[in-house]
Amino acid sequence: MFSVIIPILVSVALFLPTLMDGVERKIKARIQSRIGPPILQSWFDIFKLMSKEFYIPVNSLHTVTLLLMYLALQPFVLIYLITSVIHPLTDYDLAITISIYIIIQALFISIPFTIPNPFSIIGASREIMLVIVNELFLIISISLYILYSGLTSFTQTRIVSFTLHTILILLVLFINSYVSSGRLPFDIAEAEPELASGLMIELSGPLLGLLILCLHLKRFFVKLLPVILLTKLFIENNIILLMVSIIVTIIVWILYSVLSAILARSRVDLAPITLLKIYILLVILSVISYVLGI
Amino acid sequence: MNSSNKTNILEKYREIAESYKGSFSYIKDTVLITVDKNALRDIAETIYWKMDCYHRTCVGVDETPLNGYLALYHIFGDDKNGLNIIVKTITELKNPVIPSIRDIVPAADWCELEAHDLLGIVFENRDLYRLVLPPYWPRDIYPLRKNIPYNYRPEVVYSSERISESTETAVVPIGPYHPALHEPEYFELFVEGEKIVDVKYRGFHVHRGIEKLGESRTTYQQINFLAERICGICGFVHAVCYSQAVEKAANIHVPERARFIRSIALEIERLHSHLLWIGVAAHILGYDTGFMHSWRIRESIMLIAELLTGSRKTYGINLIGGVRRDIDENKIKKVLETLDYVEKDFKKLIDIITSVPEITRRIKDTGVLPKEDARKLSVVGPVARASGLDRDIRRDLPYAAYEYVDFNVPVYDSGDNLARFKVRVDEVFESISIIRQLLSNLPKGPVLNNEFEIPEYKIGVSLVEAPRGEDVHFVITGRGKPYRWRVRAPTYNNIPALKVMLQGCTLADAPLTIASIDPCFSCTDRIVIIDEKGFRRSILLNPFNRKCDLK
Amino acid sequence: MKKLDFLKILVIATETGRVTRKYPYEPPLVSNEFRGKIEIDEKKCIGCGACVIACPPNALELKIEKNILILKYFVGRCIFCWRCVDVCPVKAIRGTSDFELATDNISDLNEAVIHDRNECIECRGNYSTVKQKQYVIEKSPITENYVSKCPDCRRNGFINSIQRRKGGVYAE
Amino acid sequence: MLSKFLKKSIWVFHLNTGSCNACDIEILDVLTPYFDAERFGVKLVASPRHADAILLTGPVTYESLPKVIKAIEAVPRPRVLIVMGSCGVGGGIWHDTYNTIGGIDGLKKILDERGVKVDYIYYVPGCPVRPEAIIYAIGLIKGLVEKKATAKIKKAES
Repeated sequence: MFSVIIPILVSVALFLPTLMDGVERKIKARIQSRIGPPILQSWFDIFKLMSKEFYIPVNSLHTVTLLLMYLALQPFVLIYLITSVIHPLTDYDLAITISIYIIIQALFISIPFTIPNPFSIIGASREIMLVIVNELFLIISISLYILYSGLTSFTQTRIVSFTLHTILILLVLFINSYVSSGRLPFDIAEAEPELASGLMIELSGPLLGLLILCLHLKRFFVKLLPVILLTKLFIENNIILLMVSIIVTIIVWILYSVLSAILARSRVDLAPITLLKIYILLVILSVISYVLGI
Repeated sequence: MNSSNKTNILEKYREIAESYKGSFSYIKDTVLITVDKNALRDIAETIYWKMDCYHRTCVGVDETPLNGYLALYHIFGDDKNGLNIIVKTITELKNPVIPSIRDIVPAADWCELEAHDLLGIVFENRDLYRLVLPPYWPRDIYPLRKNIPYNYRPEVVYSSERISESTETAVVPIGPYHPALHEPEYFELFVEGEKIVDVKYRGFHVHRGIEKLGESRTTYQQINFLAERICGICGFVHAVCYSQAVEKAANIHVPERARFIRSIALEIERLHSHLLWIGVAAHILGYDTGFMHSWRIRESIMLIAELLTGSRKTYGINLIGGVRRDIDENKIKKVLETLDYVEKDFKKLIDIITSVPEITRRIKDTGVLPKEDARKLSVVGPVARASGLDRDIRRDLPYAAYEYVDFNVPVYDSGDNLARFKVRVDEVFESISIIRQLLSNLPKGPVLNNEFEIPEYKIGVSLVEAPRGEDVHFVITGRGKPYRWRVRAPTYNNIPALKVMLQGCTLADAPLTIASIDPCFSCTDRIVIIDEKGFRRSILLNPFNRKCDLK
Repeated sequence: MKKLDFLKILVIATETGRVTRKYPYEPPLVSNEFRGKIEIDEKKCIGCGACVIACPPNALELKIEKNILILKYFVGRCIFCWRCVDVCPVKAIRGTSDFELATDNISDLNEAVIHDRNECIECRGNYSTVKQKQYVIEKSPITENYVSKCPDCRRNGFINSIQRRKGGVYAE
Repeated sequence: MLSKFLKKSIWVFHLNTGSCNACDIEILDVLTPYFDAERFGVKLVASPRHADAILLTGPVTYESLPKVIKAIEAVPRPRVLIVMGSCGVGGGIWHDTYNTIGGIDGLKKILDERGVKVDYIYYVPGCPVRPEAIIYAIGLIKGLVEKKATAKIKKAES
């Protein structure tokens, strides 16, 4: 049965993110009182980029190498997550998923440093600022989640208890996923009016298309992960859990798009500090309530 | 201002002129003082600092066909007394040297360079470099000299300007094509980390040779349409300013109804321009929804502009002696309805935009222009008013129909981006009120005076308060076309102030600060981020210590 | 609560709804006042060139080729000011509100009105246009003989008649 | 003709070569609620490397010329050039002044000399081009509307 369901869910997970990007654009357009693009527009964009001239920037062997590694690993982590929810691959799938994700992030940030364009370097250094804060608390909150629930793999049948400290840590994880998805006010690395789309500035054609596709997958992955950890509170059956999670992810995606449409961009000196304050507060509250047993 | 007071002031200027052995004359609101070039620095200091005048611009004129000399007109503005003070000096064509007044009047920096580029006037005691013309333009050809045809195109070897790439300095070109600018301009920002320490500007990508064209191919009435295409946002300002300059020089009567219609069109232009700016500012701050809604509201202004003038922009209704299109009752009704709707919707939108947390945090205390610097650089318009300089040409030297309306001039003292934002927001409401007053008092009568003759070699200086500040047109009349036509757009005076505003700001605030002067580069005529300490390193250093320095 | 005012944008968005005009599937927001492309009525045009002199960007040009005169209109350079509409003595130029001018071939943007030029009864050279001559004859009481000569021959005739002490324009 | 995918998604880079701003503002206006070019898959991008089409406004001044060529070179093929406004199409009111090269006509020659290929060129007259005119041009590229402009040679009847 797994041999049928896993491929289906994996292909859904690969197709859905770009579609959801189209939905997001449509929602944004509605808030801005206009019609907006067709829902499949983001897919059209990617097909179009694939049909363009294949262009590699001069002296950019490093860029292409790193980029191709990123392009391979980003779908992999998503597939790994989905597979391991249905069928355990190891006993420590949760930790492994997070580790791969962090490696991918590091890989992703290193790409723009190899491009001799100042905008991409500024974009990358801004992204580092944000990622340091964000990933640090991703690790902290996941560790706390494992500590509270004792889960190291998604397939373990222990029902996580619905307690205040778990909820607080899930809140941290959701904020974390919002920031990782690069939405306003945290899209300082791509800040179009300032940096001319930052780290993607020199890429074009098929490479850009694949990168955009992978960024959509990343957005999906960062939302799916906390959603799975949340649904784990209520659902025991793995397949149902995953299906529900995907549906909840779609809802979360819609909520996030509404939120990003009504906010403005933050500044590189403001965003990490604000985040840091919120994270520290929530984590401390969560630990206190855990100690108190609430 | 009463007449005895005016006589006193004029007497004072006569004394100044005489004390520097110059000649003095005046017509209406324009005082013309001719002095020897050696006395220029002293008289400039007296007028700019002792008489507390602003510097409007300087104009180089090739008068060789008339008297064999090159002339330089410095135009000062005594806004408090509603006077334009023109100081004229001449120099020989063979050795065209004139003392520079840049150290005394910092505002005269650019116009001196422009006179150097286009007329070959050499200014003493200052560095001269290319400002207006491209760097590959031949050295000894000065396009505004009368012996160079307007359509002269040199055989140029064009090459891109490349800033040397070394391991120590990295170059970030913000511009000439940058998404925040929408116009080809180039700034060089020297940064430490994300903090800006110095700024260099390379503009004039839009130099199209308008002034030369106005002196050669086109006729008096055609220049109205040419002037309108100086700038697509505030084009009507230029058309009105040009025709007013000619009307002043030739003493042409303009029917009252025409003056009202000009004022209405000018205010509609201000409305669309400010709504546009608020939208663009929101876009730069990443608030695209605010941008979209601001432009949605602006669209109804564009519709009434089309209704009244026949075109959404570059209205094309202005002629010397009046306007081409009349307004009827139906149109007035439509305009008033639209204004009610715009006022209501805009008020709601502004409350929302100013409550977005990131916007409030990012526009306050960024890009500060202190009052002293504003005075030194003679900045104009909303930039001046946000830095505590109370100047508005509509009130100080009324033109068109502004003497018949009541309005407030918003002035704020903090000089930051927030103040400039507030000035523009207030001005939107003022403009709506001005249009209402003008429409309800619209006098009857003709709109165009066709019967006039334009005498030769008369000087006219005209000022119009554009959405970006005062616009100055200087005309010397000629046969069938102006002998010399000089345009000083508002942004011309405001760009040098950017240097002050950007120093100490973060890179992230730079686009907003540049946009906060509402730059209109096509009127006026690139950003490279260079980090002398190698920014790969310095950007990674001091991550949390990047607050905007407030001096 | 003032801090959460920014959420009200959703209220505005709901109130306004979608304002998009579905052009080209819906008529555009163009008013009758809009100044678009001009149309030259070849039946009325007399080829006098008043519009050419008034045109600020030289979108209208006159070209003389032997026995024809071509009034060229290049839409690509037109600034749509309608000065030509104002100055045309025979109201041959009509303004329209047409703005749908995009094309993939620049030669689509050219228009031309071809006029026959007059033949001078004396030197057989060409001058002015046939229709301008008709217009002048209709509007002013000048003899046909006079207007049938080219300006050069007229001048020469005038000088000759003065020399022969006959004087006057009508004498021959 | 443009490929099927290109027609569905046209990313444009806005290149101002010395225009008066009116066309540039109208280009922005096309993206705003009343016109909403995004419904045709049009997106304004910040880098010419991402673009499919260049929206060229202005008469091309000498100062901007080298940068214009560089920007056009940076666009991956197939390249589309959409020339907007009277200045771009015919040089406009400054078609013969000293600091411009007279719009697309002069630019095409220089591009040919340098060997920079442009696959499709569209011309959109207007001063300024109204947003609807830009939408019409997009419609023309996508094949949604019929081309109306045709060269006319009329004979004046005596």
